[in-house]
Amino acid sequence: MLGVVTAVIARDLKLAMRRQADIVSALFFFIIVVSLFPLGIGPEPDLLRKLAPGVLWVAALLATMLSLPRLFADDHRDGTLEQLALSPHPLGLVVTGKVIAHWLVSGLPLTLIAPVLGIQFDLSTEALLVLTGAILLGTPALSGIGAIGAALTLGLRGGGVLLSLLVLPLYIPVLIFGAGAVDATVSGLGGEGHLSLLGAMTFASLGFAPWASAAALKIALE
Amino acid sequence: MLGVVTAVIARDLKLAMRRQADIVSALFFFIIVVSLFPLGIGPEPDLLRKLAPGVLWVAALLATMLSLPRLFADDHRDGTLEQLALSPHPLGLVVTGKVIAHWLVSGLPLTLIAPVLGIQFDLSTEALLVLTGAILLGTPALSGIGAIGAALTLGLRGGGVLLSLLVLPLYIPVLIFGAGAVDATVSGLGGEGHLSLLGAMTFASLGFAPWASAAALKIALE
Amino acid sequence: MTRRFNLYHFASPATFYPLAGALIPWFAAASVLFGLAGLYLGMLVAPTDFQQGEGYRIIFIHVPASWMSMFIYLVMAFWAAIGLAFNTRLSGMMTQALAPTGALMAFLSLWTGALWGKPMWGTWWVWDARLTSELILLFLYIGYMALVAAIDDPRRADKAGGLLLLVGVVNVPIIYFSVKWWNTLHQGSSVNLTKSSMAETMLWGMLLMAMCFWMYAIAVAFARVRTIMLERERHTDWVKAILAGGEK
Amino acid sequence: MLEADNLECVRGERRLFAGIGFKLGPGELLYLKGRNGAGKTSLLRMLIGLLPPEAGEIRWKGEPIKAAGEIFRADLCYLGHLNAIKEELTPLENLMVAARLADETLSEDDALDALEQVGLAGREDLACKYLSQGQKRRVALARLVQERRPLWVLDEPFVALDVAAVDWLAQLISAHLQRGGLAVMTTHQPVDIPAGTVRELGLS
Amino acid sequence: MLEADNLECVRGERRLFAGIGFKLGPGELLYLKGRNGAGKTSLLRMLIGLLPPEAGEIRWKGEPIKAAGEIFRADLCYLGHLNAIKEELTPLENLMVAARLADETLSEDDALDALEQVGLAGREDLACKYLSQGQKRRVALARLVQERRPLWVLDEPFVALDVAAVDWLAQLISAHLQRGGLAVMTTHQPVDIPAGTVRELGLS
Amino acid sequence: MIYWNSFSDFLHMGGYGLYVWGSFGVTAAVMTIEPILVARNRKATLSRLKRQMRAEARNTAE
Ligand code: HEM
Ligand SMILES: Nc1ncnc2c1ncn2[C@@H]1O[C@H](COP(=O)(O)OP(=O)(O)OP(=O)(O)O)[C@@H](O)[C@H]1O
Ligand SMILES: Nc1ncnc2c1ncn2[C@@H]1O[C@H](COP(=O)(O)OP(=O)(O)OP(=O)(O)O)[C@@H](O)[C@H]1O
Ligand SMILES: [Mg+2]
Ligand SMILES: [Mg+2]
Repeated sequence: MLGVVTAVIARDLKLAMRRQADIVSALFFFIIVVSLFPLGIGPEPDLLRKLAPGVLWVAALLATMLSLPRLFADDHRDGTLEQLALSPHPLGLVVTGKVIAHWLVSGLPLTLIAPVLGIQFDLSTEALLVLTGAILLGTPALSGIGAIGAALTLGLRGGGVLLSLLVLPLYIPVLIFGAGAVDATVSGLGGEGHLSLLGAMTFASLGFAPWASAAALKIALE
Repeated sequence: MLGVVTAVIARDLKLAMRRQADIVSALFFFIIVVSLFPLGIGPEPDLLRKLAPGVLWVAALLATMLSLPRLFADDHRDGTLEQLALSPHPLGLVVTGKVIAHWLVSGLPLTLIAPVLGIQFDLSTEALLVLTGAILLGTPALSGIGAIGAALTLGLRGGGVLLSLLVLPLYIPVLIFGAGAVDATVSGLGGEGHLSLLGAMTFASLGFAPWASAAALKIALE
Repeated sequence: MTRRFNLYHFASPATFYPLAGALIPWFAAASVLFGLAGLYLGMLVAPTDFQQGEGYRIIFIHVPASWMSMFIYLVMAFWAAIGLAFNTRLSGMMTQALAPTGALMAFLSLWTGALWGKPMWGTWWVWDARLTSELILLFLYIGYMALVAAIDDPRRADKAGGLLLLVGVVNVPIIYFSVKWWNTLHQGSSVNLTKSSMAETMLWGMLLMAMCFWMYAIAVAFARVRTIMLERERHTDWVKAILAGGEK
Repeated sequence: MLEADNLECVRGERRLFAGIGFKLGPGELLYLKGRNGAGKTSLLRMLIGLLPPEAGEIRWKGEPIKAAGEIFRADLCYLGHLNAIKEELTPLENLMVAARLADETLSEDDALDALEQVGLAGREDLACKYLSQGQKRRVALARLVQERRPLWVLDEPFVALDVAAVDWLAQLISAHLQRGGLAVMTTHQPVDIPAGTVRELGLS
Repeated sequence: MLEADNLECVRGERRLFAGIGFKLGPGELLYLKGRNGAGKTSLLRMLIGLLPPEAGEIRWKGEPIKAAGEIFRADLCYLGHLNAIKEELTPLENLMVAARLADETLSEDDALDALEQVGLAGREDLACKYLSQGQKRRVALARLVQERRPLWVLDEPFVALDVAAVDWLAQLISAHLQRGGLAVMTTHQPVDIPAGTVRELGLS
Repeated sequence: MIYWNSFSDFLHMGGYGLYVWGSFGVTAAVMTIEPILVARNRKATLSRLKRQMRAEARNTAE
């Protein structure tokens, strides 16, 4: 039963490796957006330290979102998605595999680079730890929720922009708790509450999102 | 000679109208991204007022960028681009038409909504005026420069993310002068210098970008 | 075929169309009556609020609009669930008919809230949880309408839109309880079944206005659903009969 | 084995067909005919369960395909207008990945053998995006070489193929039928497939 | 009118062909043959100037096509694997827009007439995305009905067409040749085009 | 019963006139325009469908 999940993960990772640009560029997008802010706002360190969690989270969210349209679109365009839907496995499992692969390619690199960017904003070690933990916990939820949006907008010409319209409102809770965790740590309140809420969201969305996406995909294939 | 430019503009606007979602969603993306920041950063009005020009400009930049991949991709995929390249007009004129249409669909609506969002960030009337003027002057440059990136990445699977990687660094001067104009006004220095630099950039990029894009397109078609 | 017809009798457009047509005038009249009564109480009779002065009178539209914006979304999600579970044609039409009204209610809530915030808090807008989540609700409405508009096949549009509604419905409790969960500028709930902190006339005025908005929403949604039905079912015999009969 | 009753298809506001029904047993080939836009592709997508019919029912081994679900899909092999190959992967990788996702076991030798049969020897390790139209189609067809599922549904399989490849494919389908398989197919090219029973179904 | 000398094509590390040359005059048809992947599409793209040849030269009316540039393109009509139609627009709009961009004058009546000829009467106002594969191809072909440019370059124009449409298109090409036009074409389907001179060029 | 002393007091709303009437005005406008739009849309749809039906009837008659 789980064989198909690993098979899909292996396939998607192989494709990502073949393209390379994918992995590198989601990461660079993240880095560039984060670096744009000091440019647009000015170099005051106090101000920047206050902004850091918000800016990092918004950038993570946008970087994830930018890679969403291609989650199913490539497979749809070349007919592979039909074949996946016709495979003898439940489509939800296939989507689970794709979501995990998406996180490995987009979310994980962000998590790894986040502390480095945090240093640039002069965050304390504790805040850095919480920031990394929050991004680690939160990004899978972003991939999961995003999959629903990607499936709903599949094949529509409005494409990427319609997708962000649908998905961003659903991302907001993750953003609030993610940035909140760091803020709470900085102000000495402790970020555990926020982190456990983030974990719960990720858990729920990974269980629920693949099946909702699968339903949406079937509609798109009609 | 200019007939082809208007013909391309008319065609692209007709397609945009047919899709509708396009126009509305670029706009809403802008609105949503702008609204994300206060969520990530917190509600203090003083802080937000400082951020406003930077946030608005970054959002305008991202909204433009998000609509870039489709500037040539649709025409490429269905073979229309080949036909355009084979038409008896210089390809640069065709691209000029496409860039203008892109601005009408993405940049112009942003300009119109920007003052409303500025109010949410509690900007003064003067700052609002300068902000709107800066966005009006700067967005055509965004469309022009973006076209080069879109042409260079055409048909590459790295797609959207690679595009942003190429284009964002080129957008940075526009960002700096655009946000700088508002900052200068707020701090009483007067934003005219920044604005005229913005105008010069737009002028230069509209003259130069279509021909660079045309060259890139020919390579992509080989 | 016949069995299904009986089962879904009232959900069948052919039965619902005339029913809605007959009910619209009643709901419209009820809306006007409740509105006049509510305005009379709220604007003419109710005394001033000792804290907020006369500005508080915005409450008589702000609160009903806010309630309706959330309530309509819940109703749409309910229809969406029915539609996905039982594959009824009516449910998709109902959600589509309700969405614009819901979006307008969300807009009115934001607009009146902003006009209230300026004199009370000294600013049009703050980014607190209640206000922000109401804004998100507006985005959800717009996202739903954009998604449905982007899909040409009505049946596919119904299914995809329904799915989106069900996913988005988690936001409604967040809006409603946001004042409890986060301490914010925005006022907490003051209507309470056991003990009301409001003056009696104010409370009545507000409830009457809420009824007015509710009836209004039903009337408009019914009117809109009738048009959608004609459009969608134009090849069925009952619509052809109506068209041939030259209905006004 | 495969039965369809009284199928009706509506696209947009147009009724493409209604009252279509057939029965197909082992070793039999169903040949869908009809002009462009008659609804052949739509009918095929109904048969494999991707497009819900407006009315009517499709049964596999006596059970409605919706209910049979995974059992039906495990018996089915579909080849559509689109090739369902990944342009970044090589023909060999494409075959291996497709087999793994379809829950089949395919050794690398078998895969190489299949590619040689479709005339792609020497191109096993070239990314598919560099292949010509006809070569891409051949990669898609290579899946059929090792395929032992009973029901094949093929939408215009001969498109873009040269004469030699057309003959080869006709033989392959014929062998499948002789093994007791079923096949449903459309094509506009006049192709001669040696088979026991060929049923024709015209859509108009 | 169209001459090619000693053309060579290299894709990746593979030399597809070398030393290819021909001369084509008014009223003549050049028929490219070759198995899948032989390089037919690559040769056509060379002829229209989209793919620079590795070696050799192509001339139109005695002038190298690169130098002739816009003059050459004004004499050229190309139909590729892809249909070059916009899925959101209707067939009628597609025709009108294509004509306008190619700097031709086409009245709406002529366009409607062309659509009727390709058998799309009644679908003029349906967005192209709803059309079947063959119907989409027909929209692309409708451009040819009013086309009076001397050089037609057609890459597998018969793909996805039903029998009636194949006949119709063969007639259309034939009429173009009789008017003194030139045509270069590939196809894997055996099609009979009545024409004065048919040259064949085999790539292998 | 009635709380206000004069009509101008009523309009003035204790200094909040702009805000209060701004809210009520926009709400009233929205609630009149929306039904009008719905009715117009209904009329347009009806006449379009009738036209289409007649055209279809003519086509099948031919
Ligand atoms: C744009 C800004 C605003 C938005 C989006 C907004 C949103 C909402 C929502 C959704 C409700 C209904 C939820 C509930 O009943 O608990 C509500 C109720 C209410 N709002 Fe606002 N509001 C805004 C501004 C204001 C302002 C400025 C005030 C007053 C200073 C205010 C006072 C109230 C009151 C008194 C209630 C009724 C609470 C109750 O009795 O249950 N709101 N608002
Ligand atoms: N929304 C719609 N409104 C009207 N007609 C539609 C709509 N969507 C699809 N169609 C029609 O449905 C048919 C689709 O048929 P299908 O693709 O099954 O044809 P086909 O027999 O496979 O044709 P081909 O031989 O060209 O592949 C076309 O005639 C198309 O015009
Ligand atoms: N990078 C590359 N490395 C090696 N070979 C390549 C590369 N790119 C393309 N090719 C080869 O070039 C050929 C492309 O040929 P082309 O598309 O012109 O064929 P064709 O004759 O049109 O075939 P078909 O009949 O299938 O359309 C193929 O054989 C392909 O394998
Ligand atoms: Mg077909
Ligand atoms: Mg070819």
